[in-house]
Amino acid sequence: MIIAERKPFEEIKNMIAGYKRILVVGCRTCVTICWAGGEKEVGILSSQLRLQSGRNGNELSILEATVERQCEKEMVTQELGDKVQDIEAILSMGCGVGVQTIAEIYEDKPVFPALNTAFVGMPEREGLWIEMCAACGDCFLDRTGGICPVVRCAKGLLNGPCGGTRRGGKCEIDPEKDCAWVLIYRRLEKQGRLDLMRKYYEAKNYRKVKRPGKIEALEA
Amino acid sequence: MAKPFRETLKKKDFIVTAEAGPVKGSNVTNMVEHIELLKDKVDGLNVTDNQSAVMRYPSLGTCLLVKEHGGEPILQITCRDRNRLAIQADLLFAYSRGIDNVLCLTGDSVDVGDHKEAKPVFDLDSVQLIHLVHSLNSGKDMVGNELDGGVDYCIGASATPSADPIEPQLIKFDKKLDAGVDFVQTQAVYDLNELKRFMEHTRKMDGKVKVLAGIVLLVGAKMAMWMNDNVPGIFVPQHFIDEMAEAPKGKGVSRGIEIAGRLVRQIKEERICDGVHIMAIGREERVPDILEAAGI
Amino acid sequence: MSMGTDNKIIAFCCEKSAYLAADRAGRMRLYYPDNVRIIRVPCAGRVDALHMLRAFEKGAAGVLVMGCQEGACQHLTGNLRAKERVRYTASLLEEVGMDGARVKMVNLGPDMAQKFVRVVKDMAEKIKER
Amino acid sequence: MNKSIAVIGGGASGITSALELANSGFRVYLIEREAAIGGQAASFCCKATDICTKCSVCLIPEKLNEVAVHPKISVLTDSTVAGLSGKAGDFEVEVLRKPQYIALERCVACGMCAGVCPTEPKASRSPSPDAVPYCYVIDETRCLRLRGEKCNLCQGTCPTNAIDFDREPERKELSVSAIIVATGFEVFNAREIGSLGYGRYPNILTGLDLERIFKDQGSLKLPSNGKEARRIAFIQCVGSRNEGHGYCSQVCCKYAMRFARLIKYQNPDTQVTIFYIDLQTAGKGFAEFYDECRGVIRFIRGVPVEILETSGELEVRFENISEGKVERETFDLVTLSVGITPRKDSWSLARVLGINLGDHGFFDTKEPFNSIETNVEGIFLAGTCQGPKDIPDSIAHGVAAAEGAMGVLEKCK
Amino acid sequence: MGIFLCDCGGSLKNIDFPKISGDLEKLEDVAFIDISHSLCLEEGEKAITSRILSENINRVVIAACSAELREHKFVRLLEELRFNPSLLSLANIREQCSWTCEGDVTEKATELIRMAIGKARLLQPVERKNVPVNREVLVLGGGFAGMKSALELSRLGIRTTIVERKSTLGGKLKEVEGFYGLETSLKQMLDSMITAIEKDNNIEVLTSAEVTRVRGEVGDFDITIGGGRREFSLSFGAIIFATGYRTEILPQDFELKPGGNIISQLDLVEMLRAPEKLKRRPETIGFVLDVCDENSRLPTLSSLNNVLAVREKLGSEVYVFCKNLKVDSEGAEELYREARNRGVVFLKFDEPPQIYREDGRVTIKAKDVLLGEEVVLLCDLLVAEERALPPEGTKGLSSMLNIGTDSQGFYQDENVHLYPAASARKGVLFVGGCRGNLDLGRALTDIASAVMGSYSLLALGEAVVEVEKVRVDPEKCRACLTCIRACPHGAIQLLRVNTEKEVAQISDLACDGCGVCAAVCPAKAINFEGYSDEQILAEVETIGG
Repeated sequence: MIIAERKPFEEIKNMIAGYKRILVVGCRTCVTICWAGGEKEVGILSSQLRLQSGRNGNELSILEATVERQCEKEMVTQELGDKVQDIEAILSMGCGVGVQTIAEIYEDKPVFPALNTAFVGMPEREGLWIEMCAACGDCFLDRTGGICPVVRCAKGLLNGPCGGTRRGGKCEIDPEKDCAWVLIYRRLEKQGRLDLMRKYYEAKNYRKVKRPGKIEALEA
Repeated sequence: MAKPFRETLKKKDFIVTAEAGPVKGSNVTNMVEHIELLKDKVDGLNVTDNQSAVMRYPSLGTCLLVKEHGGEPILQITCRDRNRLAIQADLLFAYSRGIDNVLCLTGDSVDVGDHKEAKPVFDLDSVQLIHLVHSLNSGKDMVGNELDGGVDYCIGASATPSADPIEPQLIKFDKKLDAGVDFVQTQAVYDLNELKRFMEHTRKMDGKVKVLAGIVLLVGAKMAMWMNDNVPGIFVPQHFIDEMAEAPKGKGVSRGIEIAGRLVRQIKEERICDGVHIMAIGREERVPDILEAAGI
Repeated sequence: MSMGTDNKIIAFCCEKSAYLAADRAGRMRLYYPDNVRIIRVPCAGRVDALHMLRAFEKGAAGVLVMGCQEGACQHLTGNLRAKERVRYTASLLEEVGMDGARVKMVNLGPDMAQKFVRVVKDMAEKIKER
Repeated sequence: MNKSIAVIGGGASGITSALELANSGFRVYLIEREAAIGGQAASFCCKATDICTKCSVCLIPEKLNEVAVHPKISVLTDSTVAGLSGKAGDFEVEVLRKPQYIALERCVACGMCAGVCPTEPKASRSPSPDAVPYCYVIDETRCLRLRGEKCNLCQGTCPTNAIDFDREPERKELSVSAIIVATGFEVFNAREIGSLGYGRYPNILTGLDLERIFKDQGSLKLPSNGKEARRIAFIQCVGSRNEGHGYCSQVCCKYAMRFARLIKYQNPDTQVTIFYIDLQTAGKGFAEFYDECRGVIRFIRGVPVEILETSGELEVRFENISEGKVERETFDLVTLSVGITPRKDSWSLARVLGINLGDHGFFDTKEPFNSIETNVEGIFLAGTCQGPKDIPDSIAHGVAAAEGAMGVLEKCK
Repeated sequence: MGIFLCDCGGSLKNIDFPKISGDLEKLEDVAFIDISHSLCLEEGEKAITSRILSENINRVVIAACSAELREHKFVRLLEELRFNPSLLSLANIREQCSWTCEGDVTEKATELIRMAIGKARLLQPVERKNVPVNREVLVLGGGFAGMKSALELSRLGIRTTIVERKSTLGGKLKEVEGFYGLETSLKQMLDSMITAIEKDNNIEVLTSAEVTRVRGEVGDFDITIGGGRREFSLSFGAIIFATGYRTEILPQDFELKPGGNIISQLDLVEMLRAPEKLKRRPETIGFVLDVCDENSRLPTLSSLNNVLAVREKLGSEVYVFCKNLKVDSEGAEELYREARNRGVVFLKFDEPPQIYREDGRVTIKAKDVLLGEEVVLLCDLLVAEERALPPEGTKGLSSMLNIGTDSQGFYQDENVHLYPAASARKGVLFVGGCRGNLDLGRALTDIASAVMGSYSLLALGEAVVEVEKVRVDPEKCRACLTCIRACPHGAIQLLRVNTEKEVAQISDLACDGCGVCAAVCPAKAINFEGYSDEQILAEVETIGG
């Protein structure tokens, strides 16, 4: 799932400076689940904007909306409908995809991102998400006991840990974080599949992640 | 005129290399002094590549200086700052200028350095890097294109005997050996039993690969503790920290030299491994004193 | 913003503690400023950042979230969640250049009429400074 | 069969028993001596800082309000048990009720009667803020009318015609199948130990005084001059573990430590000392609180022998056991941690009901490890009338008694 | 909408009621405004009744005294009138308005009533109905507490199933074994309990079995029980934990390993049973208490009992080392006094004593605060305090049910609202040792509480619930699990609706109505009728006038 977090208010404020009528659009999918851009967050940001505008006199008119999936043109057009008519600017609380989808639909309107899209991750507990997948386009997990070194190793190494591993198997850059390769070692050891770790793996093929990525299903 | 390091590895029974840390800036006077001072006292000058991810005068440039002043340079290359194209290009250039020793490293993460905002490259890892050098040695680039004029590098790799847990490290180390290296340079060791245990592991190479134990000069208890917390892969045991702490004011460095000397001497006498690599970070001028203290 | 409301205090009161403390204050005839508006909630944990922000939008000058003491919440952590949300809301207010101290979490027992009154008076004083 | 039960005493355990039974479908008569239910616990205060210290006082009002409106509970205030006949499953309880000059079911506590009452202080007393039922009461000793004079100002002004001076004492016959006795305790009268100076010096208080003070004022000042108390001492085991009362009251250490902590919290530069014999710190979650207390409170193992007031200060002479010598120390305020004693009138109720009193004067049970069944089948004990208990234990005991009583009913089926 | 104002017998002089009704009459959705003197009395109720019956209104606003004081009364009245009480909105204009200020508070009162009106407009009817509950109770643990619970429930006509890990009932009988004096009588008691249970056809016993999975909610727990090879699941209305506790003499408490002449109360009782078997009569015996933790009521009680037995049977010299003698349980002080009269010496320490072995004897060294000097006792036997520990499997079960444990790892969070026997999850109860309540007297009251707790919950075979008072909108729910993780009462589960979509679902019976879920939901998919966002905001927004 895509994990994002809201930008600092200051940044948002500066983006929309000068615009009077603003539509704040949330998304009911990933960013709702990671508490960044769901209906509730839309309410909070809008409320902040109104408070702020109320203070320095310039009356903003804020419209709130939350669409099913900001990354689907049909859904956006259908759910926003004519809300957008006399809007000067759109503040998207979707992920980067959502922002661009909306921008593409309403070419004549400035669309601003209210979130920083961070990574693909999973919840560790209530309110804490960690990155799990780099979308590298060349999945490696079969060889590493289901622990991704590409994202969970700070250097994305494929042939084992770097010499920087801290005592106790912690990561060079963060004493809190486990060294992914130590985790991989322990899991493969438990499964009796350490031979997988002893194999040599060639340098990653970055053609697989040619930007912009493009996938076309063979059959429909 | 220094002997080719490759020869030294074959012939000499106790090899000593020293680390030359490039300057942050373009003023190379000091470096040149160090080179002059050390070039004949050690078998190779090992030049770091933006050590600890701190931007400096390039390893390659420094190696050229070493060469110019008649020393034997060992080029360190990390995977942190260059992708596979840049690395190959650099290797071709270096070789064309008579630099034929390379130490293949992963490289410290940018997060520990002075350009934390930089994009970490790590297009390759150290094992892949060794394979790459081999393919260059065989006259082909990484994807198999013929080279007009190949290279013939003496290849080194690193190891971390004091890692905990050690097993994953050894697995990776074996991959480096399988890839084929001529010498191994360890991360700083202070606990010689750890080193011995590590050497057990390297037995199977029956001497084909020379192992140089890394010796980092301690200059104070604080520095020791700082390294434990901040320098990846280094662990200074408490008793050395205490020993440093007991040193009278201003005598820290000489106490460090003493300790380093002791370590080197013991390694030599007990033939624990084939040599040492001395890292006198920022105190290159004291390397001779260490050797003296070690009786070399 | 509508007129005449810029000195109101909204007090979200847990019906298990603060609401009773307020009743008790009345019964003891402990007088306090009459610009307080008590909103009864089943637990301080029900109160959401949005509710507090909206109160300020509507011109409230102060918001109190009043719940049971830590460890005495019938729903175990409702009051602790409230505490966190109040802190969060304060930061949201600071972001828009308002004084975070205008929203406050208060823990009190059902019989703490005096504390209820003191807290309300303090907030009333606080909002005079603007 | 008769599915009703009489609970004598509307304190912590009494109301608990009543609620448990009523919620299980029984009709309950709650017989309360006073004009309001709640007993001692209702007059205690919450001792929490910002953090709950588990005194459990807050549980009482909740239950009281529940009792007050419960359709299956009839609350008889101002009532006492005068007689009993019959046997388990079929008791006849005779209840005497004081005249209700102000009818509970009519009084809305508007306070207009007090407004017009000519006496000072008013004969028509306003209820305590926590009273349940929340109604005004007429004090016979003050009311002109009841003292034979001509006055019916209140009667005239009462908007709901709740007041009627012609009301007589009532006599009720309740037929119930079981009885739960929950008449509670009396606080030890500190005056009995003259050397501790209670009653003589204004700045010597009891734990009970403290409860009331915190409940009404929310904080503690010197009774003598209303100034801050800088040095406060608590003296444990006053009226417990001595010749007259050979038992531990079980509550004093805990309430003393809670008060001490609360005082420190409200006023960190106050110095608080607790004199003790053995601190009773067992019980769920109390160990942590004890640790916390040790950080901020001075504990001295020793029993004060005498307290004297000299120039407004209280000089405590105590045997410091740890140091093994008699010492003197002065304080601004001393609290006597008085214990739990059986009610003086227990014996009369015991006689009416035919149940036994134990060695210490609490009601007795028929066998060890059964703290609820009395020698009379169908009569059960709940709470502190059976022996010292803190609030949680009293509540639990109230449930236990209810559960026992229900057993009888099942049997009588 | 109908509005009733009460001036409390005309005593609320600082509120101008005519003015208020004047202001409010203007509101288009107000059908009428009545001013009464005493809504809480019969006449008041009559007035309300006649109005509601005559007028065609669908919302009621009552402005009177504290909701805490009268809400139930009005709710009951409306129920009698077949008027859904969830459509009632109250304004507290007495305790929280008129009585809080000497001066005129008409404006405040008006606003309070406006708030109530604003809320009333949005109120929706909540239906109450009976849902069936399973009357059977699962009792975990066949020790004293478990058996007692089962018997009591059976006595009240509730069927139970006892699940015991061991192959027999009776548990470790710790409560019994530690007490020399009472051992026999309690032993008999336990035996009679076991026979009673065997006879009782309200009680099913599963030995050598344990719970491997718990699903469902109060009224319908779906429990998987495993034992040996077989595994099967049963349904229960409630669960009573009576899993007891472990005791252990921990080396770290006594600096050296138990065994030899460092023994437990249990070992001592064995000796006392058969003194003649002793090779040599111990001259001096030392007891050490209060070194493990503060919760030393049980060891204290058993020590006090056993020192008396020792004096009587062996006549040895007895020394009891303790920090604070725990006499706060019934009969303890008496035992203490008797022990002293029988010549038992009690020594009190502030710092735990040092203990070491010396040529076959044990030396206890402690600074005695009573004498103020160091005492060194050479004794033949040291009766060591055993540390009480949570029963095996506590972690597993508590996480399986997501119920809390206390700082010592015993069941039940430290929260007065749960004492004595409840957990945050309705229908899950704890008795005795497993919640850290170690002395028998108090364990018995736990049992009664748990029995009553489950009885009043299940006895009728059905329970009244407010249907979907707190409701998840399946359309809006993203199944993000936030509410499920946040619910303090474990009342929310993920449910598969129409086969493909999963959404959170709140159990009406298990829900305790705190509204935490509604507050945390990032999709605003949870509606708490009576305290919904719209309703709370309606009150908030009223202050804008």
